[in-house]
Amino acid sequence: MSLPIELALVALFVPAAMAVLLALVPPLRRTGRPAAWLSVLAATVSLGAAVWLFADQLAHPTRDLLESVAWLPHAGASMADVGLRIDGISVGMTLVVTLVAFCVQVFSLDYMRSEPDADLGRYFAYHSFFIFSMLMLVLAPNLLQLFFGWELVGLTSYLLIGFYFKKPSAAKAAVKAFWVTKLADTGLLLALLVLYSHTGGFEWTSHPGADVATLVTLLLFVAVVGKSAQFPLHVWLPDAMEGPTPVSALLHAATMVAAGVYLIVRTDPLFAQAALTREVMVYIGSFTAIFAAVIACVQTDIKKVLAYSTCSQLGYMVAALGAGSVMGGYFHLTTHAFFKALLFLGAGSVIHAVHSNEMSDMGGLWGRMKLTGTVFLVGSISLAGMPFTAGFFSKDLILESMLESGRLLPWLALLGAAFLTAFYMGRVFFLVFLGKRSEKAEHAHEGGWEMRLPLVLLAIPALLGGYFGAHFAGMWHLDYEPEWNLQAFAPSLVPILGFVAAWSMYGRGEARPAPAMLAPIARLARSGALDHFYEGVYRVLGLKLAAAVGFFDRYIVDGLINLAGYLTLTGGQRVRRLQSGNVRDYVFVVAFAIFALSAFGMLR
Amino acid sequence: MIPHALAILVGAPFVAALVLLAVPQRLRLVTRLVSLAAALISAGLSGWVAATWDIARGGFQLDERYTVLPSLGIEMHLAVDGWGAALLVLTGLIIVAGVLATWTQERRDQEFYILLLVLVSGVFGVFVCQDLFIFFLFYEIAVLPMYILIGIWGSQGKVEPRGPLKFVYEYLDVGGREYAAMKLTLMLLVGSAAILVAILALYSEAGGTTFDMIELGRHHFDVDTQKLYFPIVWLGFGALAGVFPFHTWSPDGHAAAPTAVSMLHAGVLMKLGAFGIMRVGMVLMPEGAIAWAPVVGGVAVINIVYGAFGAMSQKDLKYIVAYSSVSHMGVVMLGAATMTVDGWNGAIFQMVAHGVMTGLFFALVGLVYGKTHTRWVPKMGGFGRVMPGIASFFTLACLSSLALPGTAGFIAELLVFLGAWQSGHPVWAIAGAAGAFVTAVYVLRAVKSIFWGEGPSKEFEHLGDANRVEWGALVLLGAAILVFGFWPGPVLHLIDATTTRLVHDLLPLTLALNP
Amino acid sequence: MIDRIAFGIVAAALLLSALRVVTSKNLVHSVLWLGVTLASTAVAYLLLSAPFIASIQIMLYTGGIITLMLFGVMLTRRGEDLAIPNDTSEGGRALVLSLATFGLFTGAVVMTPLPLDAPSITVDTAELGRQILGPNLMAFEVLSVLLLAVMVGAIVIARRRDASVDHTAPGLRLDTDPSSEDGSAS
Amino acid sequence: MPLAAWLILAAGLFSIGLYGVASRRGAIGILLSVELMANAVNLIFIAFGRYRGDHLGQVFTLFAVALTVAEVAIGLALVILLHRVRRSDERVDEVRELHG
Repeated sequence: MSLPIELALVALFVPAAMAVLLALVPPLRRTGRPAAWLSVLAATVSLGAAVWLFADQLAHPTRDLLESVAWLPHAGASMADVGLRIDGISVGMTLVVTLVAFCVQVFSLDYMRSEPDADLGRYFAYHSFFIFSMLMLVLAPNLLQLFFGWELVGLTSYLLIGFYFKKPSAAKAAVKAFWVTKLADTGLLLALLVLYSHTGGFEWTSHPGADVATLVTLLLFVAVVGKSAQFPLHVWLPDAMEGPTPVSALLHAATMVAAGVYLIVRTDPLFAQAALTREVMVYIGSFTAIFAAVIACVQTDIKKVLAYSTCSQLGYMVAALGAGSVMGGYFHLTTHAFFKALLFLGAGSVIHAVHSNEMSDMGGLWGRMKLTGTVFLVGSISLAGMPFTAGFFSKDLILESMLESGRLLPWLALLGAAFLTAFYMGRVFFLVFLGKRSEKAEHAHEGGWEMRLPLVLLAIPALLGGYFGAHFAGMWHLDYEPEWNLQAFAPSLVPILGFVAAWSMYGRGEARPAPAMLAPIARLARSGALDHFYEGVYRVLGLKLAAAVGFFDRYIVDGLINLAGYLTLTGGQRVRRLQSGNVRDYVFVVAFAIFALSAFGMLR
Repeated sequence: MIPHALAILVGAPFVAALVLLAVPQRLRLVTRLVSLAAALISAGLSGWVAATWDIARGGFQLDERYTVLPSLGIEMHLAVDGWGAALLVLTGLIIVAGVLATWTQERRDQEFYILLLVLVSGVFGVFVCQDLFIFFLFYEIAVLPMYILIGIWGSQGKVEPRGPLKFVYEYLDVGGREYAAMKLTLMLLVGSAAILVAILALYSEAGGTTFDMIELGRHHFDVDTQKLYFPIVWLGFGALAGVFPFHTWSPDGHAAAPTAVSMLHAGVLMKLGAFGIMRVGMVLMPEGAIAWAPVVGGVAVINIVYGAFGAMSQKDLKYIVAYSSVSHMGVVMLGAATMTVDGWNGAIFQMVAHGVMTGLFFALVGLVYGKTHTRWVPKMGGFGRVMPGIASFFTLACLSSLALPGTAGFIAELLVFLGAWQSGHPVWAIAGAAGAFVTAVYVLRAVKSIFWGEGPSKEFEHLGDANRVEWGALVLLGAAILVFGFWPGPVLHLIDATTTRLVHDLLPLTLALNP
Repeated sequence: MIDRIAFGIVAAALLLSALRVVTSKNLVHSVLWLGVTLASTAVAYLLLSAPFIASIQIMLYTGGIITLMLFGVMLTRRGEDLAIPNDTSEGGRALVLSLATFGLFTGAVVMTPLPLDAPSITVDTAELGRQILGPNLMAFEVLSVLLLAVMVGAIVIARRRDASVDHTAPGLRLDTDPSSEDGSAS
Repeated sequence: MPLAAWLILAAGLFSIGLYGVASRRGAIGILLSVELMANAVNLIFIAFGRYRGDHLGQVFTLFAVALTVAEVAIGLALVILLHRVRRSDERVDEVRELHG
């Protein structure tokens, strides 16, 4: 076993062991903070191993290791293995996951301080389990194991959204998230079936032919739409904000929702064979990007803004991958993980200070929380794609590739989304940190070092991550030649315009009504038409149909069975009159029977 | 090598039942310890059988023969193949957990354990017996004690008369425990009658010299005979396997039955039906099975989807779990109908997976009912606060039910759906996957309304978690779900060794019929 | 010719006395008429060259059974008078049945070719004994066991029982304790 | 003498007995009628034996007579028991505990 494999195993199984330990030893779990520190320790070890692995991979950029053991027997052999695939793509994602997870866990130490001890232990056990699940997905050597991890992260998402399970809204959101993603995951399951039937394996490097590849990738994409919250299955993500804010940062911004994009990157050999799927991806992605960005502009809950923003950015990635720019999609995934986690943690810091999600309860926090304000600004400009931040490089690459592929309409949509991104991030920043302090914000103050350290740690890659594009590309074996010409810089004006627009409207930190142009969209967004639609489908196709089936089974199918019993009993009631109890009647019956039988025998 | 291992395995519970007859009623602990000891002996031997079963050699192992009626060719021929070994492990797990889960049963406990042990003896017998006649005998021993178990220890319910057949419901006491016991027994016995006809037909077709299934397997039955008797075997055993529309005993029966009985019945007994269809129907009459496979598979798909919607419509916790069993037994039957390696592996593995899962479900439902004295879901809520352990295990069982990777249910459903797709029926696989989604909808809804949310209401505030003995049952079954889910290899290798050989024999027939 | 006259007399005696057995209004008369029938049968046996059986018939039936019957009749009556009612009902139904049966048998006899004359044989009662104790010994022994069983059985049935013993059979009763485990499902 | 004559005589006797069994209301009356029927059967045995020319018919009859005696004994025992239990006329059509 070589060093990278060992490192990956450490990164994978130390958190897993910690999760098992916390799950199996309730007294330890109920200690609360010691359990939390153990979990953080495991995350630290995992991060250390990931960093080492990353450095090692940088030193050997062409290395592509596969180590697996037989898992699922079939006809004496193995139909699927479990193992580790260690190449540039998985190693990069491993680092992202462990780094963000580490930051979030450290942040949670302070953020979740007021939770009861038993709940705190549970929280960190889930977190440790999440690292394991996510790395299962990332390091998977085949689609089956990827699916395994995919569902496990879905499970942790469900458990963490429902962490405050006593709150009905949280319980509802958790179940909704699970239902929607599970529905989409059916696509992934079917993709596995198709792939196995045609290639006899679960490898994404196989060549099953264009038609099959299209079918498989379309099914895979259905799962991506669910997991990465693309239109029209994005409805669960805003509700998922019911979970604790660090959870939103880790799962519902940086890593888990990006798993869909990672899946496309990972299975690019299959997607490369399916032009149709890529076309679909371009349009769904770019539509989601602008659609979610518009809705983000009218949200008043800071986490909801960020949630829609996540949808929008994931739309960028999907569109980029559809346009064939793996580098654009994956690069943006990486930078987005950092700045969006940063933004969520920053928002968490603010929420922790003012005990409210509503932006109207904030305002003027700059004076009280300078560090948070600074890093939030860094995150905002990076997300908006202001020149020379991390987001700029990746977003620019996406726009460029879209233009190069000659799809003007999606390009315009993405450009518009870029403008809106800058606008709503500017709006959030101005409303939260500038202007008049609200009552709740009066006593706001920075959190402990556990909260400040992760913010600083994430701000660095959020600001500077873009300069390492070439290194990443080398590791990923992808082309990356940023063109530093005027055409490339033109789109970078857009976010600046967005910020200016936001400044002009919200510069004094006053919550003005959204521009009239956006009013109908705002109404639409608030009315939750799509939610109502799904709810209607659930009511009719789910509950009504179920009630009909229940009635049918109870009173028709079972009714026929009972009817048989009924007829037997009532028939018996009638037939029993023949049994008069009178001996002579029996004599008659016997004698007549003998007579009839003899007569029959004689006449025959 | 343990001499007479299989005979001891089958006989231990029966002997323990006889011993219990001699134990005074008031020695409650002794009663329980004797039952537990017998369960542990059988479970231990099951584990030993599975561990020492030679995968490379395959076939039937640990042959034991005891003469019964040589003139009719009946002998007690015990042997295990991979399928039997896997299912023995399941039965061992369930009976140990079942005894633990009913540790606090008070009313007429001795008779209860006696019947339970006799029943388990029958179940073990079915899985290891290779003589068709004795097989049937064990099958009946496993089925019949259920009548008394439900009739005496069952719980009452009432179904409101409605619908076009309202007069029937007004006449019968639908939902009562005697009704449930009677319905279950009658429906299963009608099935048994059909099975007996088919068994005797096979016996005489093969020359009337032997009931040995291995011998009968070598005889090639006439294709028309197979086409005639396969559906009889299918429906006969299918009644126990919950095949639509003969599944209606299952919700009422499982709802009325006491905890351990539900666990055994849904966990193991329903598998006897599916096992019988595969062992007697598909292995002995392969051509008949291939001819009927589209029907069997189609009905199985109905089972999956229909059962899932049926479960969704219920508000009584036990009915939810019972309907989910109907749905999951559909997965078993779907796997069987595919007649492929993956499908059959999946079918047997689903028997194990569903057995453990539903055993856990019924144990938990029993615990919740024992504390709250209600099974009515709308009355519950927020129980996660007062019984976190039960909530965790319930969630685990639900996850296995919706086939989440990492649980045993996933492996089984994946294999079954793979088999369905390979057998040229993608629609089955799609419908099955849809059924799995509907399962996700209703189980998570149940978790949410029982354990999550505000509450619990005042009357349930003082309730506690499971006690130490009950934890034993929960941990045993929960661990099995996870172990089988994360590392299916050991069990699946056993199953696969037998399946591979059987399907290999089947292949020329499949090719001949569907070129 | 003598044969036929003898047969005619025996047949008439048999049928007439049998008719009186089933129609007589007094039970005691019925029993006595049965005695006549049985005696007539014995004569018929004599005509059929079976003197041993005839003697058995006289001794067992006309002697034994009739006595037994009379005892039975008397035992079940207070016994003030001997006019014990022995009524009939549904005579029409019975008549139809009986005539139909007679017709059936007669038809069968007529349709079957039967010997017209009996072969001449020597009456040999010793041979009869050898037959019974030789080839049919097993049946004979079984019969003796049966008779023993009947004797015991008749005594047991007719014996006067101790009235204090409750003879209602204890069947399997399912315990339906209403206080336990009522499902709240409705 | 043709065999048929004996057989028809026996048939008549049997039919009369059957009439009695079917029409009598008292248990002893029925018992008497059964005796008639048994007697008819015995007659047939003897007649057939005679025309066969061996002793088998007589052997059979002997056994049949013994069985009839047994039957009468049991029958009478039942009648006496019935009388004792019901304390009334032993009309068999009033005894209908076994009716459905």
